[in-house]
Amino acid sequence: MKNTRDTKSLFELSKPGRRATRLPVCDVPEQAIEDLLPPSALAERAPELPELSEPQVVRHFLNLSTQNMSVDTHFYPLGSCTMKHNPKRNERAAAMPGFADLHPYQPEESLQGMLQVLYEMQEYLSEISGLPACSLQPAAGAHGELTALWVAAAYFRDQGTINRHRKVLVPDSAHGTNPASAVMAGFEVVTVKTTVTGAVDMDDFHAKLDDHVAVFMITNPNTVGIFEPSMREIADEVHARGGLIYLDGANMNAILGVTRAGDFGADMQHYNPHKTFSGPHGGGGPGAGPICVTEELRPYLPAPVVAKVSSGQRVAGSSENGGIGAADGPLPTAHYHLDFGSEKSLGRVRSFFGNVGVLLRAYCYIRTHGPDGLRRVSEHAVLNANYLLSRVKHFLPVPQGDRCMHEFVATVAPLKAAKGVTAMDLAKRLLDYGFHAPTVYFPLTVKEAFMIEPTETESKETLDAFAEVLFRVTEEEPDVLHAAPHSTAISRPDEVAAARKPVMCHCG
Amino acid sequence: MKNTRDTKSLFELSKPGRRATRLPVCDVPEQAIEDLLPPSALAERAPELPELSEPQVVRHFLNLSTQNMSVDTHFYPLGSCTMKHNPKRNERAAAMPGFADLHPYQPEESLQGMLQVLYEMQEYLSEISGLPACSLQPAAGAHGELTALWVAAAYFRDQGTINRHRKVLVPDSAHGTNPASAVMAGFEVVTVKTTVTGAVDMDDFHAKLDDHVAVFMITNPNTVGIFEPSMREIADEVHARGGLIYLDGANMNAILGVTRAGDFGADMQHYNPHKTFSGPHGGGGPGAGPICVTEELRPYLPAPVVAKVSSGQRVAGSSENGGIGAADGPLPTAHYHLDFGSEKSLGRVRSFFGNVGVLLRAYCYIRTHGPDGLRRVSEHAVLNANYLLSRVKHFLPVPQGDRCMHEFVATVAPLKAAKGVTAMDLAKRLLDYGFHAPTVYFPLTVKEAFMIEPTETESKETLDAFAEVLFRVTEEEPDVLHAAPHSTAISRPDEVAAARKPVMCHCG
Amino acid sequence: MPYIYNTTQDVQDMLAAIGVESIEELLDMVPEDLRLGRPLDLPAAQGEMELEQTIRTIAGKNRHAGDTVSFLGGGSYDHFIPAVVDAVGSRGEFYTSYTPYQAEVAQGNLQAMFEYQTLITRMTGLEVSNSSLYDGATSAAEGVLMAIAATRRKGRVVVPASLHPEYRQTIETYVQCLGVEVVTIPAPAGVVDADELRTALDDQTACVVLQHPNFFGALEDTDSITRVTHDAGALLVGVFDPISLGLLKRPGDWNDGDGADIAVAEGQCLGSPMAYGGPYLGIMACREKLVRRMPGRIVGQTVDRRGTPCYTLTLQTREQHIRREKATSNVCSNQGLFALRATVYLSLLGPEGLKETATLCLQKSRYLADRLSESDRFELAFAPPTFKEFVFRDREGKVDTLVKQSLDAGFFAGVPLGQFYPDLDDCLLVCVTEKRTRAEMDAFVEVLEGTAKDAKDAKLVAAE
Amino acid sequence: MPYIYNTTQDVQDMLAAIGVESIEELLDMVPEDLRLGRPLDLPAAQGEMELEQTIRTIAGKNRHAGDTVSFLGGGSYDHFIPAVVDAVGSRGEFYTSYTPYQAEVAQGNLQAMFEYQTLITRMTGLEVSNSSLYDGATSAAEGVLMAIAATRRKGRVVVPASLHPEYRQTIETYVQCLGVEVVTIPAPAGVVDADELRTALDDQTACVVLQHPNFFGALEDTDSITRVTHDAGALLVGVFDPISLGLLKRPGDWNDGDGADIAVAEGQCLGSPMAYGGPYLGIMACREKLVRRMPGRIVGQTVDRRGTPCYTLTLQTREQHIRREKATSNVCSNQGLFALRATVYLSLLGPEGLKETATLCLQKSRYLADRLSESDRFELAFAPPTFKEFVFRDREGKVDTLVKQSLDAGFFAGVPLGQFYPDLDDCLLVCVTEKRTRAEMDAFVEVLEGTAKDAKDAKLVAAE
Ligand SMILES: Cc1ncc(COP(=O)(O)O)c(C=O)c1O
Ligand SMILES: Cc1ncc(COP(=O)(O)O)c(C=O)c1O
Repeated sequence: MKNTRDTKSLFELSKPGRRATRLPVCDVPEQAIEDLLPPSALAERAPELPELSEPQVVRHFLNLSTQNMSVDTHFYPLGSCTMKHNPKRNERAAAMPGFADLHPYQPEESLQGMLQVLYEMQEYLSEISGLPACSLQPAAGAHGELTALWVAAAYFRDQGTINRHRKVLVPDSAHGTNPASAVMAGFEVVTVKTTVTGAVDMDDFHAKLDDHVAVFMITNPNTVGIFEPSMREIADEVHARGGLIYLDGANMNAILGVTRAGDFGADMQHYNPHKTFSGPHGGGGPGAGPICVTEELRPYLPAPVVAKVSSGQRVAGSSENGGIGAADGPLPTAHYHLDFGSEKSLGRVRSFFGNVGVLLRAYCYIRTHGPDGLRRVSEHAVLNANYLLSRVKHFLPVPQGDRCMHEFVATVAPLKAAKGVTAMDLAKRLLDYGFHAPTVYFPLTVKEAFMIEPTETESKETLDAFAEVLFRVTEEEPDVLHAAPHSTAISRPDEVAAARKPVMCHCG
Repeated sequence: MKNTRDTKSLFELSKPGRRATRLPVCDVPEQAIEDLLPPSALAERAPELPELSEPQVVRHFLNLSTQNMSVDTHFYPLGSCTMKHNPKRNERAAAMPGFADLHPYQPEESLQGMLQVLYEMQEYLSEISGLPACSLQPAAGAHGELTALWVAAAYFRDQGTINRHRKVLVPDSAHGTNPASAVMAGFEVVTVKTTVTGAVDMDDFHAKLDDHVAVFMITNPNTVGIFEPSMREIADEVHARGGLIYLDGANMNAILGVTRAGDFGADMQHYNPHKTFSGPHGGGGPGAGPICVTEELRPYLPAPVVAKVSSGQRVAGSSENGGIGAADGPLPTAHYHLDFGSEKSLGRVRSFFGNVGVLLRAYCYIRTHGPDGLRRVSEHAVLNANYLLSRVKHFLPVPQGDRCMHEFVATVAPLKAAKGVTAMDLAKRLLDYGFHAPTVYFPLTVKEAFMIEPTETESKETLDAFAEVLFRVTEEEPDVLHAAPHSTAISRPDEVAAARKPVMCHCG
Repeated sequence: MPYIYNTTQDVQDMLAAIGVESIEELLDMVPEDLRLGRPLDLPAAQGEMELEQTIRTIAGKNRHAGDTVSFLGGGSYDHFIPAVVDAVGSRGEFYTSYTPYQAEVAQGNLQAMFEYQTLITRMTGLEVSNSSLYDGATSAAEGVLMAIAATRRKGRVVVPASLHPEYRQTIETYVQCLGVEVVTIPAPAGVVDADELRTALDDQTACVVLQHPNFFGALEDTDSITRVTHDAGALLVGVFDPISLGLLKRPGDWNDGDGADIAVAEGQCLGSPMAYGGPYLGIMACREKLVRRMPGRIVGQTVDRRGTPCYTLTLQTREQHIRREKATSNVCSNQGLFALRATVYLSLLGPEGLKETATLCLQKSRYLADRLSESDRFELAFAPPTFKEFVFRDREGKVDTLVKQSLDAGFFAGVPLGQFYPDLDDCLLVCVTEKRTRAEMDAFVEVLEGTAKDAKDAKLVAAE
Repeated sequence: MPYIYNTTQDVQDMLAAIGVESIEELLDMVPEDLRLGRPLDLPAAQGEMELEQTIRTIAGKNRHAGDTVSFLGGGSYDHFIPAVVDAVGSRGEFYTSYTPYQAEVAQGNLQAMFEYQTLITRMTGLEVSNSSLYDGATSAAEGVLMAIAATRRKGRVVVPASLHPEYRQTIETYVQCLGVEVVTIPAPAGVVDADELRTALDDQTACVVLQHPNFFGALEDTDSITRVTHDAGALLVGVFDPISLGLLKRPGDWNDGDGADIAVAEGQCLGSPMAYGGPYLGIMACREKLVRRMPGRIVGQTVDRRGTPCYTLTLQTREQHIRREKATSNVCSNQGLFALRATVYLSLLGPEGLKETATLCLQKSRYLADRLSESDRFELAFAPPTFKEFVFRDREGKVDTLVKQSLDAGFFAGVPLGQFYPDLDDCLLVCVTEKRTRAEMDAFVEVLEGTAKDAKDAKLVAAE
């Protein structure tokens, strides 16, 4: 039900003198502002915010919202992003005042429930990864990568080998965040080739592996959805050179309870709870990027972590760390506190404790599923992906072969060669049929890549409908496809113009 | 962003074995059902509900929702329905567990906050209406009418004149609920003509007025948005015959703080808090229909009402009425309790106390506005309606003249005569432009009635846009209008077929 | 004014366009002598933050099922509400729209209502459902009015004493002005006796209203009562608990499919909050032949002008906006939002979920009943089997004290029946839903028995 | 499995279509010896009702700003959140969508982000804003990295001690591996001295990071510091409190418009819950000339192929998914939902609402500061004017006891500064937002003074 009047920009809708908010009268004796603040610090006027009424704000944003596709409303097979169902019960939990209204500097005794969740979350993530030490702090997957690389740097520094271990190996099929994180952490990036299945090209690996390797950042299952066949070999060889293995855990949805990073040789991994554990993606974020590492690397984790004290035990040094009351009063019962960790800790990677709201949703998700349920998640994610692959391969080649884990990458290259139809054309045309597009042009190793991740929270009916539409689309006239989408309010924004002379805010 | 797959009916989406809900295992010793219940009472199987997964349910209903226009998203000038903004703060209040999770049979001492709101609400409504006694029980406006007529019947019964006072006078421009309520309350309906301005035709009134009149049900401002010019006269004459005046308060949005039912001669009135006091209309309901009456009629009100006991006072008879503890223990501080009223009370009109959730939202609304704010609501409701009238009258005749209160009724009759274009055609065509249609064909006294109530929570910009579109529409080709709407997924359902062979549930 | 757009400039421009000087001038239509010459006497306006503080403070004076373990039932139930129900129910497009007069821009509501009607017919075993009435009590009363109209019998309506007393009272209010008598059949054993019922039925009896499970939680002899009622040429209005249908026969299936002619229920248990008693959901279904006497909106399926299947309001000629004084009922606004919530709730539960919910209610309430029966002080008031509620008697007759002390200990003990049945003033109606745990019930029993131990003290308190 | 659709039949059909016997066979890709041969050691699954009970019980172990009057600040603030913000933020189409890669089906998100960017440029007085980063601290660190890249100075970064200590620590982490030194300038008077700052700046200093109002709530001498910084050829990264801009000069306007080159902030105060520290909103704006070094997504306005104005992600060549190791930053997922919330919040407040909010914070915090200064026991730690936070000293040095006893009395007293500044271990950082009332402040002062009276008892408790 279109309404284009109320989706004019806020600034066009604004009218001088309109107000949606009424503040209470000041209940303390008011002093002249100029007596309280130096005039030189004062603005002449408040910022030019739009002036609106409350109904106007509601209509504006509600109408905007319906211009989005979303997991709540549409199939959204965006590869590598695990766009699974976002349970409403988790939203309800996160909205409880006992979580939503907690200040990060509350006394620990007033936070025991929160700290319990976080402590248990550390334990759960360690169990799922097989890596015993956990930091919940990183704010997203990329931030987790960066934090883990800082852990590695701290470790090598501590070992005195930081000047030798300068390189980070990154497969060419890896997500862009991997090389970007490596550079931010001060390492040199060395790209390793992968084969058509996305597997590490072992010849190239051997060619690149040397004593300077600090970390091999591997995505497993990799970005084409294949479990790395040489995983063990790679891990052993990197370890033999004194290097570490980092697992990009974005694809954990394929292997929950099936195999664990720690068991296949990784020393560190991050999670994307906003993918694997159903945190909603928020139109871009928030995410979280907790990491797990080996016992050996534990001392280098960022501070603080949550520690548990069994009944009758005193916390060492808690009052130095701002913990209130823990060292006073009667002997405590079992309780939780923030542990600011070792001298070796790499320090802080952000303010406060972490993206707790996302972690809490993930906690609810893990408790909803339990051990069997989590494994079933992976089983059905893999089943759905293979089923869709078995249907798609008949009309779009899937270079990796007949099998995948949680996602697969088809290629539109032959269609492009034959009819000039690109992956982008197909993606845009799918929108007309009420499907969000898969990820396109990633990984870079597959030409005209068309990366499909259905997730376990979709039905066979939806997968069938998607496969049928996709097939129909590949048969359509190229012109129809080049001009797609046809049914949306706008079609193919001119990105070149946008970048050439960028208009990044409303002027006037 | 259309998605027609997930809006198939629930029954088509169902698949045997799917489940969205998992109940806990029973934590008490389980007994065989057959030992607990007689086999003859047991169903062979549970009802055939659809079998769905949670994501499917979410997608289904979210996609359905976007097939509606609503106040949150669209201008909705549905006359007589006061489709004003529904403040989100009121929803937040109603969702508080301290209100949402109250059981109606809780001990009164555990309900003091709830009873306070209801007590104060009685007081507020009495103040706004100028009628000192209030019952919050009725579930909607129509239910309020019925309840008030029962009050009237109880009063006449008590007076011993029930056999004389048999008639209820209802203007022909009144809402259909009025005559329907009168019949349900056992009265005989006599229709009184109204003039082109919706005002009572005083000749006809005098012709119909006799000693058998029990109640005159008047809507004031009336359904064409005119303040009844003979209000005082009508009231006096009906009173002189021993009859009562009932105000249909659906149009209170025009007169808050300006004039009061009790001051212009009404003995009873209902409110529609879902109109006047911003209760959301819920796709059809809920509403509420609290009534206020004169002191004389108080004894007949339905029971219970909320009473306040000042500190140190004992409640008479509260324990008989299920009030817990009030008669025991130390002398109470100021508190509230349910008063089951006089012997003369007409009894119960529903279960429990009333549509409390709606009343609570109305309470928030009244407290948000205060005395000045409520008057301003009416001022701007009247301003907006008159402004729109001043624009519309140039291309659609408004028989009532140049002025109105909160709404006005235009007529499409000349257009119909000239081009065969009906009120329905215009209404349908407006949908294409992103406006909900006004009320059409009501009141019955105006031919091809087009009843527009903008409310105060709309902007001049919206009114201007609406007037422009409406003008443009009146100029369009008749064929375009007959076939409208064009932009919606469906257009002009065949209502005749629907009624001839009604399909009222999904078969198979 | 947070909800008003008009700026000072707007007001000037608009007044100029209208051709008046001031808003006051527009209000001239209200005769001077009828005007209120003073501001309303109401509390001053509050901004959102203040309002929230005010409301939160008031809410804090209540105790509720979230902080007190509730064994209250009697027509309003503390069943679990899945988060998806709230997520759907809080969609602005659903809750800020109104009656779907313009079908083209209301297909969402219309389809949801059509699905609701389908669910209700499947739940009740009857052919037609409307799209909601106010609540259980008014639905029962409207059912009675339908029966009176359909049978053209204006003598009496027969109701067992085991019908919810507030439903009985509501029915009385509805029929009293029509000169119809409400005859109540006692139910001393907690259920009505079919033979006794038979004696009350005459050829001017329009209907019997049978609640099953009844107000005391007990199962009535639906088969015999259906037979007796129909034998007398009266209609049977069945009042059911939707949750019970996970286990029990549907009203339409009573007496081998002879069944209720009209089935009504309180639908609050299907995903709506208790909210101190409203707004709730009046459910009504009936036999096909009665449909043109049915009150309330009905959604039908049809096709549009292009032949596309779609939904619209239908059979509107029953309704007040068309038929005025000849309408089947005066109902206009209904309880659409709660019908929607019920639809979402039942979609989430499915047949298995409903069955499991019903089973948990049954098993748990039986557990508590058994525990209480073990006590010397308490006994079950009635013998017949019960579903999720039961009545127990305090042999010491200290119901008020039990309630008070339970409250102090964190429990809503149950509904004292003396307020409705003077001879049951030593009884409490107790309800156990799937939310209650064994631990809660054990603790509750301890509190009640602890009260027994402190009976002397309690007596002192009561005597004060 | 509530979220999985596949039925037993579906699984069979799908396996058959794939051509395998079982799901296990599909998992064969994982080498046998790497498999986890046991179930994960995690708590058993819980249905929704049980989960909610579990979570509610855990939440009940926390105290929070809803049941305890909070004077905590230090980067996370208890400002009022209007209900409309929640209503918009809980729209599934917003919060369950992702980065707008397909602009045609993401215009809602894109436009909201464009509006957000516009609001941020208007708030900061700088030309460009991105569409969010993780939080205030990482935004500050990213701002430092931008400055290092833009100035090509890799020597040092200079931060006053009055910068939020966690921001300083985060910056240290970010630059340490790059060999850049963080030099901290003491702020013994609660603000940094511009002259002292000048001595720390050399020709390899990339930037100064100035927080204003600073961590202690105090106003810095922005004009002088801007001048000194720019004189040294370094960039100025300004850290601001968005609420303060209702009264204070925008970062871009400092020193007569010379101003900050990069402005960053924690945006939680703009309509997001405190949520124990995250997820929050990293705000970043900069001068036009720095835009190609900016991290994070940026939305631009353009036209589509039919010439319709629309929005799309732009300048993506800065980003990791295009540039990989040459990207300006590794940021991928951002904090879009909180940028949306901030947009709604600011739309509701408007210029007047922001100004009034800021004014209430100022007046009320000053009231509390004045009240505390009257006491013999307490004194304000610093002289410079403050906005909504201030530091007070307990002359008796019993900060832990004050906090504990306040908690017992229903107050979160403030942030003990000893954890960050050992020489301020007798100090508390106190914050007063518009939500606090005079009555709450008066009661709080009484509690603190009551503590003073009971100092002996408190001492005993502490010694135990
Ligand atoms: C394989 C892979 N690695 C890393 C990331 C980065 O995660 P985040 O977006 O949470 O920073 C992504 C996210 O899309 C990813 O797909
Ligand atoms: C004038 C008038 N009277 C009465 C009513 C009935 O109110 P309700 O729908 O709340 O029963 C309405 C509702 O539309 C109305 O407009």
